[in-house]
Amino acid sequence: MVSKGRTKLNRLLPTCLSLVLPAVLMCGGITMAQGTTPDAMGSGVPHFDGVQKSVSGGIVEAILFYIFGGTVLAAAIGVCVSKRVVRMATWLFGTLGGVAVLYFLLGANYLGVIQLIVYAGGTLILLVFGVMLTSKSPWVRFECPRGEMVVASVVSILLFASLTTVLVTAEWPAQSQSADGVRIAEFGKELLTTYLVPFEVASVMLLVVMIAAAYLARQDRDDSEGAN
Amino acid sequence: MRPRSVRHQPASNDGWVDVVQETSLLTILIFLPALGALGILFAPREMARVIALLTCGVTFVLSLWLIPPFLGAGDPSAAMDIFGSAYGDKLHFLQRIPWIQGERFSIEYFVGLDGLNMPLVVLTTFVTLLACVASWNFHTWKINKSSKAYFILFLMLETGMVGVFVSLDFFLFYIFWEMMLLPMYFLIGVWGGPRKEYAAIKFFLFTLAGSVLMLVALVAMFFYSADAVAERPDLALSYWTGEVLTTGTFDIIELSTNQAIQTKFNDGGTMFLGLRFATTMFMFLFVGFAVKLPSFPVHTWLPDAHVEAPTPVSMILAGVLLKMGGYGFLRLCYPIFPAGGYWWSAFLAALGLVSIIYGALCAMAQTDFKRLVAYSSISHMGYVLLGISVMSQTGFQGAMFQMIAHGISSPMCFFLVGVVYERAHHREINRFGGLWLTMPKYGTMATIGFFASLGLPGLCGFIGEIWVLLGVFEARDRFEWAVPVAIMAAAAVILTAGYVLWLIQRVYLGKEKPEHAGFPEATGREMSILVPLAVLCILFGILPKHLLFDYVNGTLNQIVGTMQDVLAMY
Amino acid sequence: MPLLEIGLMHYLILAAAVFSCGVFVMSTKRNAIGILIGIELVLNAVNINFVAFDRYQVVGGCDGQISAVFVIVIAAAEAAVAVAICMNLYKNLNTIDVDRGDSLHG
Amino acid sequence: MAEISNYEIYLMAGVLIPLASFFILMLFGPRIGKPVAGWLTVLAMASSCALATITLVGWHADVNTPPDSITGRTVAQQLSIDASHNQFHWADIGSVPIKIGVKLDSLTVIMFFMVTFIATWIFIFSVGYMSGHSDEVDGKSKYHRFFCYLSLFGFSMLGLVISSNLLFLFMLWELVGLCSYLLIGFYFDKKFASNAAMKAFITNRVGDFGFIFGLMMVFFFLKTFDLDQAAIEFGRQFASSTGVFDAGFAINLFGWHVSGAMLATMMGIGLFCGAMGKSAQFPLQVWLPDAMAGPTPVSALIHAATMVAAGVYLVARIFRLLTPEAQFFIAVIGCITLTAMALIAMVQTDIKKCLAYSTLSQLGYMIFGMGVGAWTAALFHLMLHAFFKAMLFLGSGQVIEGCHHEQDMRKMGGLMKKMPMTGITFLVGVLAISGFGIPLMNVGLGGYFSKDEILAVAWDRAYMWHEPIEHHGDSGHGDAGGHGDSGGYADASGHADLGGYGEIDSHGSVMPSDASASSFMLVSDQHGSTGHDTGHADSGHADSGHDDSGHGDSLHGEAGHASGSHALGSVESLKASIPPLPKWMFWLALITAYVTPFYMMRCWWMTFMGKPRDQHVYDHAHESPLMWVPLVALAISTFGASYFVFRPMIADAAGAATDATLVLGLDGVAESAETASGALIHVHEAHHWLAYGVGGSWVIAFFVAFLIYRNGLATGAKLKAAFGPLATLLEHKYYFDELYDFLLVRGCRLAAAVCRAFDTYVIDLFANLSASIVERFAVFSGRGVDAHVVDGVFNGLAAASMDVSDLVRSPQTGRIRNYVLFAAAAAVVVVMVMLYFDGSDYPVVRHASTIGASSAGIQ
Repeated sequence: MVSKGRTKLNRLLPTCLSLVLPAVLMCGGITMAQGTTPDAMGSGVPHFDGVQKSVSGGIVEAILFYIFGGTVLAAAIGVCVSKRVVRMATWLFGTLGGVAVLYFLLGANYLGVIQLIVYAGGTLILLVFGVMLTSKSPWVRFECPRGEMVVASVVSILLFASLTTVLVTAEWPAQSQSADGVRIAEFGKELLTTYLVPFEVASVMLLVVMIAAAYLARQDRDDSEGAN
Repeated sequence: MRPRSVRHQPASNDGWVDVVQETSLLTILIFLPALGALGILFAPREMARVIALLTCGVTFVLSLWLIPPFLGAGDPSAAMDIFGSAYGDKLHFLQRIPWIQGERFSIEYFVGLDGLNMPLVVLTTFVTLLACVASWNFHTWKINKSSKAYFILFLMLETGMVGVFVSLDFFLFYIFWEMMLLPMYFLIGVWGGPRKEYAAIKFFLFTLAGSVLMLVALVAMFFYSADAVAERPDLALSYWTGEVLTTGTFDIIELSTNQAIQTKFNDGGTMFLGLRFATTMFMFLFVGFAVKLPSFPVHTWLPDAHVEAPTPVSMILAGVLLKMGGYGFLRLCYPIFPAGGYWWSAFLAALGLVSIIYGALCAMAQTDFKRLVAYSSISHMGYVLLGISVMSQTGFQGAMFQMIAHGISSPMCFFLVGVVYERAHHREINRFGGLWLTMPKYGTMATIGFFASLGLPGLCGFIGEIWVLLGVFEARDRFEWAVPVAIMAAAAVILTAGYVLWLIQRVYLGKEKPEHAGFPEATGREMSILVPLAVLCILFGILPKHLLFDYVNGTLNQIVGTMQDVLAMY
Repeated sequence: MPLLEIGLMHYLILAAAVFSCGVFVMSTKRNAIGILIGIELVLNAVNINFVAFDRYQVVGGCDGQISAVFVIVIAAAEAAVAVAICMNLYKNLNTIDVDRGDSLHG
Repeated sequence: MAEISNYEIYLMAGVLIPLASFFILMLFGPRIGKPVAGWLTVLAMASSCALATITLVGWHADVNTPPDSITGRTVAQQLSIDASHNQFHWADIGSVPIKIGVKLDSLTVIMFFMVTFIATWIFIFSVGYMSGHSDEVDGKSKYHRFFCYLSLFGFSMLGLVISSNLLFLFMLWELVGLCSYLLIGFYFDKKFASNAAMKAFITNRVGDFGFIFGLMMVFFFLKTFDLDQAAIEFGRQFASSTGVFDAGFAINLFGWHVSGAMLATMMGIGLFCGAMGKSAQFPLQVWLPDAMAGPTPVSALIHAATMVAAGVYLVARIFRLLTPEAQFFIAVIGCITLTAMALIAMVQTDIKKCLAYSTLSQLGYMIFGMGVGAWTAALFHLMLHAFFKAMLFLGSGQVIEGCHHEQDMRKMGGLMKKMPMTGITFLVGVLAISGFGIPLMNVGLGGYFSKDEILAVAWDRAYMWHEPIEHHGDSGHGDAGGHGDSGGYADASGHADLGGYGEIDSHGSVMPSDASASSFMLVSDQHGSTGHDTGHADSGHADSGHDDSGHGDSLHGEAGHASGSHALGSVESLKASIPPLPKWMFWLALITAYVTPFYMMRCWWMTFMGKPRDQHVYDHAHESPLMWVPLVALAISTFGASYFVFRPMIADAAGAATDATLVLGLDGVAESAETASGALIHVHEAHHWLAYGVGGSWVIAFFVAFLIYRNGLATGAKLKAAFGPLATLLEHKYYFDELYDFLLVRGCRLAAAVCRAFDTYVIDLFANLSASIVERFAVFSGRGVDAHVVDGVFNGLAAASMDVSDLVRSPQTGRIRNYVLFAAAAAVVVVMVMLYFDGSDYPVVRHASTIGASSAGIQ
């Protein structure tokens, strides 16, 4: 990968993003509209029968899967090959979006939404902020030794290969699918009954993290002079 | 909603055992010292020893409450019930709380008391209290850094020791076992003598090496016990909840009384890495306990640890820690793997015999006062091993008594050494002499202590020895080697008398040395440690039944009974 | 593995690929934030697996999705802390090169 | 529990009062102060003595009551049986309960009285003795400590006497040894005293090793430590052809197969080893002469009168557990001791050492008597010896004290003028030990009777043994006494036990009451061995016993009869299989009877008569009333003992035998024993020539001693020179000290050094090996290990872990990404390995299918 190709890629990136993002949103909208049934509408909770149908043999789902799966993979590889942090972050955004669409495809609508909001909206922004705050320039790059690059790629490929082998050779039981997609209401109920404790723990943890992050990131501690 | 999958049948409410709680006295006993340690952490430095002493005192007084339920055990009908198959009703101070529960395993916080551990717990709290009094002059020690840390570790050690003795869940036992190592390591390594680091690391590595094998046994026993129950579903009725056991267990009582598990463990066909399961596991456990005992080939940590350790730590080391080895044999090795014990019996007896004679001879050759006492400990604990090895009730009784007796006499001896060391700042036996003239009261106490250690009849050391010898001789019906071994062990009484009397002669008798003439008589604090120990030495010597045998006989009886049953099968 | 009938396997292989990419990123980037991005990739791969299993291999309820939610939560929290750590690293070493932060190496 | 009789209370109180005194002195000794502490001890012992006297008198009366018509027992018998029920459950061995209690019988009562009586006088002497001594012991007062030990000794010795349990007896036995140790080493700032104390204790410990061995055997075979029950059980086992003592039973002992009968013998010998230690018999005699390092009252009380006699007492108590072979062994040991030690005594110049060797010799006599079956005679000698030897020692103490701590007789002489009371009482003692008496008139001091009896029995064993039992009935036979003894012998080893056996059989099981009913068995032994005293009366016993069991018309039923005859049959065959006593043993004992008066007279003459050889010593000599009053008291009691106290007591013992045989239902014995109680005097009539021989010995020996020492030491020295090497041998006590020092002390020290070296160097070798292995590792990682790691394998291990960690840490770059890579690579490797080995059966798959199955099932 020479520098010329990289510059080209750099230019392409915003274009790609501008294409991908509306597509993601659109697909999400489509699936939502498809899956909504009258009674579910009545109760105000979306219900996804359509997904069910497409899974059972829909070529539509296949096409959507390949498109967005491809997006995810491509973006992930983009992350791998990028040298600069900002680009990596951008590619990551693509991956996250694609995964969100996959969630929709799988009937996990709530998760899809969360994925977009939390990841794409929150985490990624955070990362970008992190990049900006910690770099003398956002385009800073640290080259990894070439040897390590080679080793890492070999290991990664091998890892992928072995995982795939395992997945393929495993005797999976007959696929059984949930009779219907999980309603968000059910999901919520489950979250607040069975998983109440983890839920609360998670919330406490977030609080702790908030404080911790603030503490860690605060400017000029009193003893920082002494420490340094 | 769909029902959540439940792996074990029939369904129960999240675990196999209910919380059983007779009383939490044992738990209090375990964690009170830890609480005291916490208190010391936040207290000013001068208060550390006060808090430690209070904690030890309260723990000791509380531990006395453990005795009353055993008082009725003297009559034979009652004694038979303790630690039986219906042990659930007969163990005292039971507390059983599910602790770490998984789908396939259950680790419980399971503590309880029977005749085997009750005397040892009381001994532990007692010796710790005395050792705490012995630490009272901490500020005058050569190394007196950080009294807070010292007393915190001291109390943590007590927690660990009591925990080891009362846990009836093997996993819990193992945790306490390891937990007690660390404070000991630091107590020797920080506050010890000139070669403290060496001694501490030696102690630590020896013990750790032993416990690694114990860990293997722990895991193996867990999985094999699961298989056992699966193979014999008709016997799988759990004593406790009426449920079917389909998993392994860490419950020591279950392991040693469940017939299916016993059958599986001791069967000649059960293999572990191509070796017979019972013999292998027995040896794994044995090594761990033999290091603690300590038995002949793995004893070399003891003299070093003792010589370097400060006096109170030596007292605890000799008085309590060594007993854990013997306790482990009686609690784990023999009840669970009687076939293993039978297979190894000649070997163990040989080890015991060698320990007795070898320890005595080594003691005879020492010129360091404390080292001599340490080697005498090896010799005395050899009797424990020898008594246990013949697997008879008399032998077990003797071993048990020997442990308690040694738990009284050896702290006394070590403290006697400590007293003189504080004054002379050396321990060369040949440089002493005539101390009895210098310090008459102390000399009298020393005579009692060392004669108890010698095994003089009428003092505590005798009963254990003679019981062991009788037990070994009696085992002649079962073991060809019993009689010669008993005779040789009996001959060791001469050696014991030899080194003890020679010691007394060199240190206490003879002309008063001018450099020791100014030594002050034993202080009130020192006498307050020596006198109770001396009184106990005498009392245990003349009332063995009422002070010990009444409590332990029932339990030992049961252990021997189950052992015989299993051995009869194979 | 039928190409047009999308099943569990498709998602799993996709996730494996993303996972491998994540590992690659983590093991090649010297930038702390880059490593963080790798972690996000790995977590996403895991999440895909969770949701896919929830869909195709019904074990009960919506456990898979809920696990995924928690993973997202953790990921967010981790990102926050990690970024804060990166900033600290930057403040202390004046760089974000993780190779410089090796003073604890064995 | 039967009602506790007064006697038991008296005896127990008599034991506990000294203990109380011990505690008082131990706690408040220094505050009580100098004279009071001593007198307190005296008071305690005197009250014990008073109790003992009451018991003795009462018991004497009870023994002589007519038997109860219902139970057929006298009051004393009944009390004794009751006493054996009042036992305290002391411990359990395995599941066998060990009970301790008071053994209430004539022997106990007599011994108890003897000990308290002598102890009281010696304590009084001690008060006088210590008042002169305590100050020079050291600056700090040890006065109270001395009396403290004496009290403890009183307690343990008395406890030993009344104990009914062998194990408990052993405990007190050791406690007595401890007191001995403490008192020998009382002047412990002197090296020789502490050495002597240690020597005494360790030598005793060697004996105790045998004792413990015996205890183990007793427990293994008899399953009890109770003296009576053990005897019953022993008799049963011994009589039974299937018992453990049968030839069919064998034990592999160090590769040597020991038959059951042999084991029974070994049991007896083992127990006797304890007695050998305490009574300082032949191979273990070395400690007693050295024990004279202790204060003189201690020598008198412990090392002459009571403790050393405890060995003989023990043999008397375990007599029923001794097989003929064991008795033979005992006889041999006793014979060697009595001769060898008497010879040494001839050359001693230290007054206390001389007396010590005399004590050894006399103890040898007692043991010899026990061994040949002269049970009563040996005990009689024990009692008498206790009195006069205590007196002699006190006399020597008086001399030593008077002569300014001079113990060498060569520097004394002519002291009679300065200390007449001492001289006279000493002479009484000399006469008593020499067997002073006039033959055929039954006039004499104690030794005359007791020693003669022992010799008579020995002669019987040596010359009359193979006469058939039936002949015993012939009272006209001149040697009936001797036969009687052989009957007694048989009785002791087998016959008495037969009684126990019959008892058990007839009642079906060993009920406690039955077992203790046989507690009179011992007394039955007394009777048996008293038999020789009573001549034909005793042979009547043997015959009637035989008849009784033969006809089965006694209180026992058929079962008793059957077993009885069986047992008796085995006794007969036993007797037939035992060789008689070798004749040399009898002759040695007889010759020694001539040696004893010689050295005693030599001792007295050198000390009290002739001209003063050291003017300084002579000038200093004096005596004080506090010290000679006890001497006189004991001297009088030596006379009194001979004529008025011990004779009736022996009669009591014989009378008690009547009781015992009644319990056993042996009517004939009862009749014969009744005659026995009045017929003691006849013993010497049955031994005309022996009476001349022994009775005349003192005349000749005294005369010889007078000839040699009348003109000072010159003649003695010449004689010694004439004997040359023999004298040297005797002066060096046969080189036993040197031998033991070389073999045992050096041997032990060598073994100890070897062990220590093993601990330090062999384990070091192991450590060195490990260390060198570790070094190879170290080279690999580029770091050298200290090449001189020699102190333990675990040093090496620690170093090894360091090096290994160096090796391991090289990948630990501290770079996160590398770690990730390692983890991933490891995962790949794991998966690949699993795939390689078994693609279809790795757990991932199995697990997945399990999940599927269970979920399918639920659906």
